[in-house]
Amino acid sequence: MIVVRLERRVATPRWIGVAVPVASVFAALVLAGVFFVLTDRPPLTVYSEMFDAAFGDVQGVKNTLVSATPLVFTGLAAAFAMRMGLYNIGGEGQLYAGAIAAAGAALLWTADLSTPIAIAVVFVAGAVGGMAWMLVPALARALLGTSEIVTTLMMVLVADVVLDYLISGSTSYWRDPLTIGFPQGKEIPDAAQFTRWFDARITVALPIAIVTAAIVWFVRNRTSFGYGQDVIGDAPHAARYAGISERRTVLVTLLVSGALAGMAGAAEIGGRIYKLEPSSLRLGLGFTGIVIAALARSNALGVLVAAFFLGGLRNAGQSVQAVADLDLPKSVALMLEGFILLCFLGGQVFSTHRLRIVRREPARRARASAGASS
Amino acid sequence: GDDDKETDPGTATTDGAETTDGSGGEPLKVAFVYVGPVGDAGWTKKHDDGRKALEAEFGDEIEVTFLESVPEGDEQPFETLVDEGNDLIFGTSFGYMDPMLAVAEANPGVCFEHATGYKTADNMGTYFGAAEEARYLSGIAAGHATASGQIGYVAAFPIPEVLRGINAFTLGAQSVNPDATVQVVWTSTWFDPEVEKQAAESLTAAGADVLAMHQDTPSTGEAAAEADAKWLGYNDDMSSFQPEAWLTGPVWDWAPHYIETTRRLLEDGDCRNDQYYGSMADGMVGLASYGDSMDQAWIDHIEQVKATIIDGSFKPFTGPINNQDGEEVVADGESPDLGALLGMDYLVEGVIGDIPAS
Amino acid sequence: MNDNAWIIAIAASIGAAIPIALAAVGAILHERSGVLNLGVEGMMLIGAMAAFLAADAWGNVWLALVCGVLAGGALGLLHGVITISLRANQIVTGLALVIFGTGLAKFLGEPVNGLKRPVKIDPLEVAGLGDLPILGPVLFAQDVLVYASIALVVAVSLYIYRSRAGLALRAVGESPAAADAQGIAVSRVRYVHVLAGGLLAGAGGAYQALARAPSWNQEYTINGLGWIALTLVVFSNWRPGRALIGAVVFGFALRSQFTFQTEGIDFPPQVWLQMAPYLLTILVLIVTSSPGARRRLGAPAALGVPYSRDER
Amino acid sequence: MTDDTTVRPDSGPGAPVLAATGVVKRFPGVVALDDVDVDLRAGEVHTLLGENGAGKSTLASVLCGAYQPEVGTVFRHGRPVELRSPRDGLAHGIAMVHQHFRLVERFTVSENVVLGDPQLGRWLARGAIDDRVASVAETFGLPVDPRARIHDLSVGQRQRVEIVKALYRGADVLLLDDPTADLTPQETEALFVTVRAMTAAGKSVVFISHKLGEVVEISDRVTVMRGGVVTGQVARVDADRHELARLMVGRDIDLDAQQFAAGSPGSPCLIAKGVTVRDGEQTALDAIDLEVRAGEIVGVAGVSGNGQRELADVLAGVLAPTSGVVEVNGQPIRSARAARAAGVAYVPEERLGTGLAPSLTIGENLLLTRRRGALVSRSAARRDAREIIARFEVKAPGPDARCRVLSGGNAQKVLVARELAGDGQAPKVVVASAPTRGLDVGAIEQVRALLDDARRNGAGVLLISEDLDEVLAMADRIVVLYRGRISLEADRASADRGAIGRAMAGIA
Ligand SMILES: Nc1ncnc2c1ncn2[C@@H]1O[C@H](COP(=O)(O)OP(=O)(O)OP(=O)(O)O)[C@@H](O)[C@H]1O
Ligand SMILES: Nc1ncnc2c1ncn2[C@@H]1O[C@H](COP(=O)(O)OP(=O)(O)OP(=O)(O)O)[C@@H](O)[C@H]1O
Ligand SMILES: [Mg+2]
Ligand SMILES: [Mg+2]
Repeated sequence: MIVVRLERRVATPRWIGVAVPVASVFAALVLAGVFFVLTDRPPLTVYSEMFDAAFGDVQGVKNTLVSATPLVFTGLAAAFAMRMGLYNIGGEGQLYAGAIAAAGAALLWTADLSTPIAIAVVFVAGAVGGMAWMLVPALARALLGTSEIVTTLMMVLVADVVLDYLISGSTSYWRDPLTIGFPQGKEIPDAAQFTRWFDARITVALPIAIVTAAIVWFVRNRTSFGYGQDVIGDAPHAARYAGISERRTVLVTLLVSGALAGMAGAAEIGGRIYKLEPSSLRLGLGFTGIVIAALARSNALGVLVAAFFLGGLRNAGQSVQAVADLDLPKSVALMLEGFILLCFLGGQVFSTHRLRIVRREPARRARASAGASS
Repeated sequence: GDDDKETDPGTATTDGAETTDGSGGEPLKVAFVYVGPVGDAGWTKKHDDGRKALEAEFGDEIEVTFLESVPEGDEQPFETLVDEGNDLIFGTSFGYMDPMLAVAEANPGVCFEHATGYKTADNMGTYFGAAEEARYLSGIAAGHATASGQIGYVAAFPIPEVLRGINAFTLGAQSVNPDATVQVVWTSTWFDPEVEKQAAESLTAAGADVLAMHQDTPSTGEAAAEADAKWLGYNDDMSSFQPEAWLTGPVWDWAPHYIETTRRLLEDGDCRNDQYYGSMADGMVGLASYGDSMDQAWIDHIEQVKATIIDGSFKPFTGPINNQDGEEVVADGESPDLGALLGMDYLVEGVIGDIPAS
Repeated sequence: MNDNAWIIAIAASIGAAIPIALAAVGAILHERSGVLNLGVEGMMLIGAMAAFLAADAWGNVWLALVCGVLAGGALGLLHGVITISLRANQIVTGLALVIFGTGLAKFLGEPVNGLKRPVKIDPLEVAGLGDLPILGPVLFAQDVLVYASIALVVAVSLYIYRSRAGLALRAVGESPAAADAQGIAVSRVRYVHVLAGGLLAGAGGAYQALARAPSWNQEYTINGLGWIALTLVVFSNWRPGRALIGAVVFGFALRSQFTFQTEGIDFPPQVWLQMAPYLLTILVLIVTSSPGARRRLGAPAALGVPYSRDER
Repeated sequence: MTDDTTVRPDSGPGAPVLAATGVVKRFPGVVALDDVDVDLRAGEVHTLLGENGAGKSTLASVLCGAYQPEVGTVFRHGRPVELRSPRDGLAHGIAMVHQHFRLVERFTVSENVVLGDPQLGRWLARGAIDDRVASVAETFGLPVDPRARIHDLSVGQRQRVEIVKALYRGADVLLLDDPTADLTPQETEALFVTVRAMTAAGKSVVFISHKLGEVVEISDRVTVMRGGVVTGQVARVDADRHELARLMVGRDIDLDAQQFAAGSPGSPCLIAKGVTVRDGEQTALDAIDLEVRAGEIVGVAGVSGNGQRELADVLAGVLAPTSGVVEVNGQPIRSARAARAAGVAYVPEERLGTGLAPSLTIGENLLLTRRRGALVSRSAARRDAREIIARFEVKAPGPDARCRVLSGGNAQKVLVARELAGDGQAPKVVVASAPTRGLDVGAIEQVRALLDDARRNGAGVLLISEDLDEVLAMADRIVVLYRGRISLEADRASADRGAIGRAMAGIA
C-alpha cells in the first residue's frame, strides 16, 4: 500500500523560499483562470491588462505606490505582532481611530503650523489614536491573557459605528457644519495636507512608510526588545527564566502594532482624503494588512514587497474596469487576491514539510520475510 | 487597444487640435463615476441607464467607460480617468464634490459635471433636479390611498434633499387628505436592504398603511406588501418588485441631461459649468408607472396637477406653509427660491418625527 | 405606547436573527472541533450568491436553498483542506476566505446584481394561530425556516452535549491528542464539522438572499452578518441555544431603534445600541479570562492549533 | 543488529500475545527505531528500559497503533495485524497510557473514560455511564470519582484515570509509558499494586522506565534499548543493575561514580529564609531554610515533584515566593534580573523550552541570560557560539543551528557552557537542576567537571538531582526534599544511604 504523507523538513533549502511563493501565485492564476474562461474572458488578456494597469507604465507604478503606502503601515502593524505569535486582527479599526485622531488633531492645531510640524502632528495623532483603540485588547491580553484575536476584531466593529456617528449621526467636531448637502467631514488645514510629488499623490507618507519599515526591522532584529519578542514567541518559559517580562513585551508590542495601524489612518487623512470621510476610509486596508504580513512572513522588509504587490492588484482592479471589451468588474481584483492568498497559505506547508510517499509492505508478506514458522 | 492611436496618414494633417470635431477623428471620451454598483436597482442604475442612452445616441462618435463602487472623497479615480484621456467626466455622488473640484482645477482641458453638489469651476458644472415636484404628486397618491390617515416615510439622512422630499410629499398628501400625518423614521443608509426593511416594518407596526421611501432598495415595498400596506418607490420604477403594493413614485431620468451636455461639448466645444436644476418640465424628474391599486380618479387628479406643475402655474411649495412647531416658514402665496429649497432645514406641520442630530 | 409595535418588533427580530443564528450555530460546530473560523462572512456571501443564482436559473426556492447550503459547504471544505490537511494558520486562512468568498461572490454575481429576488421563502401561518394576540405574530406567523432553525438549534445542542458524537467533537476541540489516543479520528471529526460550519453558514446566507433581501446586491446582501455571527459564537461561549437567543436580542437591539423612533422615544441613542453587542462581547471575554472561569468557560482549548499525531 | 537473546514471535502454547519484528521508524533526521524486535507474553510485565531518546515511546506507539512503522510487522496472538491508528489498537485490546497524559481537562472522569467507545449508545446516559466507570475502577482497586473534573485531580489521580480508560475498553495489553516519572513513592507503590492485580487477571503490561531500581522490582523481563536498537534482553531472575546499565549506556559505567574532592567552604553566599511557595491550595515549598557557602556544593536529593522545581526557580529569582526571602551575598533576590546581577547562574530542569528557546539559534540562545543593553549583536553572539562549539565539542551544524535540532546532550552542553563559562565573569552562585539527566557518559563527565570547576573558583553550587549517586559523588552537604520540606540534612562524611533513601520516601 502506498501512503502519501507530509513530513517535516529537517532543513529548508534556500530555493524553497522562492519556489513556494512563485508556485503558489502560478497555481492561483491557473485556478482563477478557470473562472475567467467560464465567464468568457480570455485569462491571458485579463492578466496582461491587469499587469499593465498596475506596473505597466509610470502612471501605473505611481498609483500602485500610492495604494501601497497605507498598506505598508497596516502590514507592519500585523507583522510586528504576528512574529511573536500575537494576532492583531483589528488593524482596520485602529486605522479608523488613527484617522479620527489625525483629522481631529489637524483641525485643532495645524492651521498655523509649518508643514513639517503639521506632518508630525498628523502622524503622532494617528499613532496615538491607533494605540488608544488597542488599549483595551492589549491590557486584557497582557494582564489577563484574553485572546486579542476576538477583542481586536470587536473593536473594528465598534470603530465602524463610531466613524458613522461622527460624520452622519451627530454634529461632531469632525463634521463640516457648512455643507448643505450630504454630511461631510471638515477639511483639514492646508499645512496638514501633504504636498504631492512627481505629479501624483505620492507624498511624504511614502518615505515615512519605508523608514518605518526599516525601523521596525531594526527593532525586531537588532534590539533587546526585539530579541525578547523572539524568545516569548518561541518559548514563554524561557522568557520567564531569562527575566524578560512577557506582560510588558506583549503590552508594548500590541500598542505599537495599534500605533502602526493608526499611522495608516494618518497617512490616508493627510495624504489622500484631507477630511474624515467614512466611505473613503472603508477600503479594508486593515484586513489586507494581515494578508500582507502573512505573505511577507512577518518580515518588515517583506512587508514592503507584499504591500507593493497587493497595492498593484487593487489598483489594477480599479483601472481594469475601464478597459473596453473585457467587461471586467472591480471585484476581479478581490477574487484574484483571494485565490493568491489561499494558494499561498496552502502552499506554505511545503516550505516546512515535504511530501513523502511511504510504501508499506502488506503485513502478510512482511511476516513471510520475517521467516516466522506458522 | 493600440489601433485608435494610429492615425490614418492621409488625414493626419487635418486632424489637429480639434479633438472635439466629432467627424472622423478620435471619438470623444466620456466617463462616469458611480458610487454604487451599476445593478443597485436605484440611484446608480438610473445614471447607468442614462449612460446607455447616451451611447445609443452618439454611437461611434463617443467612447464611454464607467467606474463603479468608487468610494467618495478620493481623487485618484478622477485622475486616472483624466490620464486615460477622457474629455468629459460625470460624477454622480455628492461626496465626489471636493475631489472633482480639485482634479477639475488641475486639468482645465477636461470637462466635469457633478450631480447633487453645489461647487463649480470654469470647467465644472453641477446638475440635479426638482424631485419635490414628483414627490408632491406621489403624496397625492398616498393621501388618496391611505385609509387610516397614517402614512409612513422611510427616510435616509436628515439632509435638505431628503427633507424637501418629505415636505413636498406631506403637502401633496394633505392636499387631498388634510388630516393625514406622515411618520418619519431615519435609517442613515442609502442602501441597506436589511436595515431599511426593519425600518419599514416599524412603520407598518405603528399603523401606517402607505409607505414612502428615499433609498435605493425595494425593501420598503416588501415590508409594505407583507403588512398589506401600499408603497411608493423612488429613483426607478420599482413596480415589478411588489406589484400588488405599488402605487407610484418619483423617478429620475438623467439621459436628456447627459445627451445635451455631451452634445454641447461634441458639437460646440462648450464645456458646461452652470448649476443645472432640472424639473418635470424638462424630463429630468418624472413619475413612475401607476400600480393596479390606483383608482382612475386618483390618477386623473394627479395628472391634472402634474400638468399645472409642468406648465409652471403651480409650485408644490406655495405658502402658507407651517413647520412642525406651527410657525410660518413660507408666507401666504409665496414660494421659496432655489437657494431656500437647496438649504431646507425644517419639517412641515403634519410630519411626525424629529430631525436627528442637527 | 403602542404594545403592538413592540410585539411586531420582537416577531421581526426573530426573522432577522435566523441567518445570523444559522451561521453562528455552524461556526460553533466548526470551532468546537478546534478549527477557528474567521471566514463566516465569506461563506455566507458565497451561500447567498449561489442561492440567488440558482433561484434565478431554476425558479425553485428549495433548490436554491440547497445550492446556497452546498456552496457554503464547499467553502467550508476548502477551509478544511487548507487548515487541517495543509496545516495552514487558521486565523489568516479565515480572513483569506472572507476575501476569496467576497471576491468570488461579487465576480460571479455580477450578471444578476440588482435583480429582483425571483422567488421567496414565505411565512407560514400555523392554522390561524397567527392571529392570536402577542404569541400569534411572534410564534406562529414565521416562515418554515424559522421553525426549522429553532429545531436545528435544539438538535445541535442535544448533539453537542448529549450524544456520543458530540462528546467526541468536544474532545477533539479540547484535546485532539486525548481524542486520538481513544481511537477518535481527529481529522475526520474536524472535516465533518468544518463542513457543517460551511453548510450552515451557506444556509444563513441563502436564507438572507431568499427570505429577507428583496434583490441581490453584492455589497449589501450579507454586509457584515458573518462578523455578527462570529460575535455571537464568542458571546454565547460556544453554546448554540445562547447563540440563538443572542441573535434575537441582537436583532431586537438593532430593530428597536426604529420602534423607538415611531414611538417618539429618544432613549437610548442609536449609537449605543449599535455598539452594545460588540462591547458586551469584549466584556464577556475579559470576564471569562480569569483562570477560574477559564476552566469551564471559554473557547475550546485546542482552538486554532493544528494537530498532527507524530509531530512535536 | 539484535542480540541473540531476542525472542522471535512464536505460535503455539505460551505464545506471545503481542510482538513486533524488524520495526524501523524514522523521524526527520533520526532513526528512532532500527530493526527492533520485541514480544510480550500473557500475564507478564515486560519493561522497556533506556535513556532519553532511546526509542521506548516510539516503540510503544508502534505497538498501540499510534505510529506506523516504515518496515516491520506487529503480531497479535501470533497473527500479523495492521494497526493504522490507536482505534485499531484498541479494537485489538491494546491500550497505551502515554508519557504525557491524554486527558480532556474540562471533561469529567467518566466522560474521559467512555470517550471513543464504539459500544457506547448513540446518546449518553450519564448516570449509567458513571456507574459503569465506577465499577470498572473498583474491580482493579482504583478509587476515582467518575463525576470529578480532570482539572481538579492530582497527578496520581489522573494516572489512575488513564489506567481506568484502558481497562474500561477491555484492553488486555497495557502499555505504560514512563508512568512513575511524576509519582510520589506512595503513588508508585500503589501503581505497582495495580499492575500486579492486572497481571494476576491475565493482562499483560509493557512498562517503560529508565529507573533501574523500580525496573528490577516490577518486571518479569527487561528489554534494553539504546539509540533505536535493542541492546539486550534479560529475565528478572538474571537482572543485574550493572549489566542493565551497561546495555543502556553502551559501555561499562561505574555506578558509584567518580568521587570529587570535597571543597573548602567559605562564608554563606546563598541564603533562603522561610521560603514558602503556595499555588492555590497546594503548598510546593513549606518554610524552607537553606544556606550555601562559597566553594561548596550542596546536593538536593529527592523524588522529583517534591518541590525541587519551585526551589530552583525561587533561588534563581524566576519565581517569587509566597513568603520568605532569598539573599545572595547580602542582596535580596526579587527577580531573575536581580539574581543574574548578583551573579547567579541557573541550569533549569527543562533544557529545551526553558533553558533554551528551541527555535532560536545557538548564538541567539547565548544572549538569553547575558547582560543585554538596548541593542543586541547577533554577530558577536555567533562568534561566541563558534567558540563554545569548539571548546565543548558540541555536535552541531554550526552557530546558526536552531537548538531544536540538537540532541539532548549537546543542547545541555550549550546550556551549561552558557551558564558556567559565559559572560566573561565566573558565577558566584550556581543552581543546577538535573544537569546530567539523559546525557551520555562523556557528556556527564564534562558537565560534572564544569560544576566542580565552579566550586573551585569559589562559587556556591546547589545541585538538584534525582540521581542519588551523583549527589553523593559531588556534594559537600546533602539535603533531602520531601513534600516541600527539608526532611534530612547531612554532611557528605556522615551521609548514610539508607537514611537518605528513607527521608526521600518520607519515612521519618
Ligand atoms: N514526533 C517526533 N518527531 C521527531 N523526532 C522524534 C519524535 N518522537 C521521537 N523522536 C525522536 O526519536 C528518538 C526516540 O524518541 P522516543 O520518544 O521514542 O524516546 P524515549 O526512549 O521514549 O525517550 P524518553 O525516555 O525521553 O521518553 C529520539 O531521538 C527523538 O528525538
Ligand atoms: N526535531 C528534530 N529535527 C531535526 N533533527 C533532529 C530532531 N530531533 C533530533 N534530531 C537529530 O537527531 C539526532 C538524535 O537526537 P537524540 O535527541 O535522539 O540524540 P541522543 O542520541 O539522545 O543524544 P544525546 O545522548 O546527546 O542526548 C540529533 O543529533 C539531532 O541532530
Ligand atoms: Mg519516551
Ligand atoms: Mg538524548
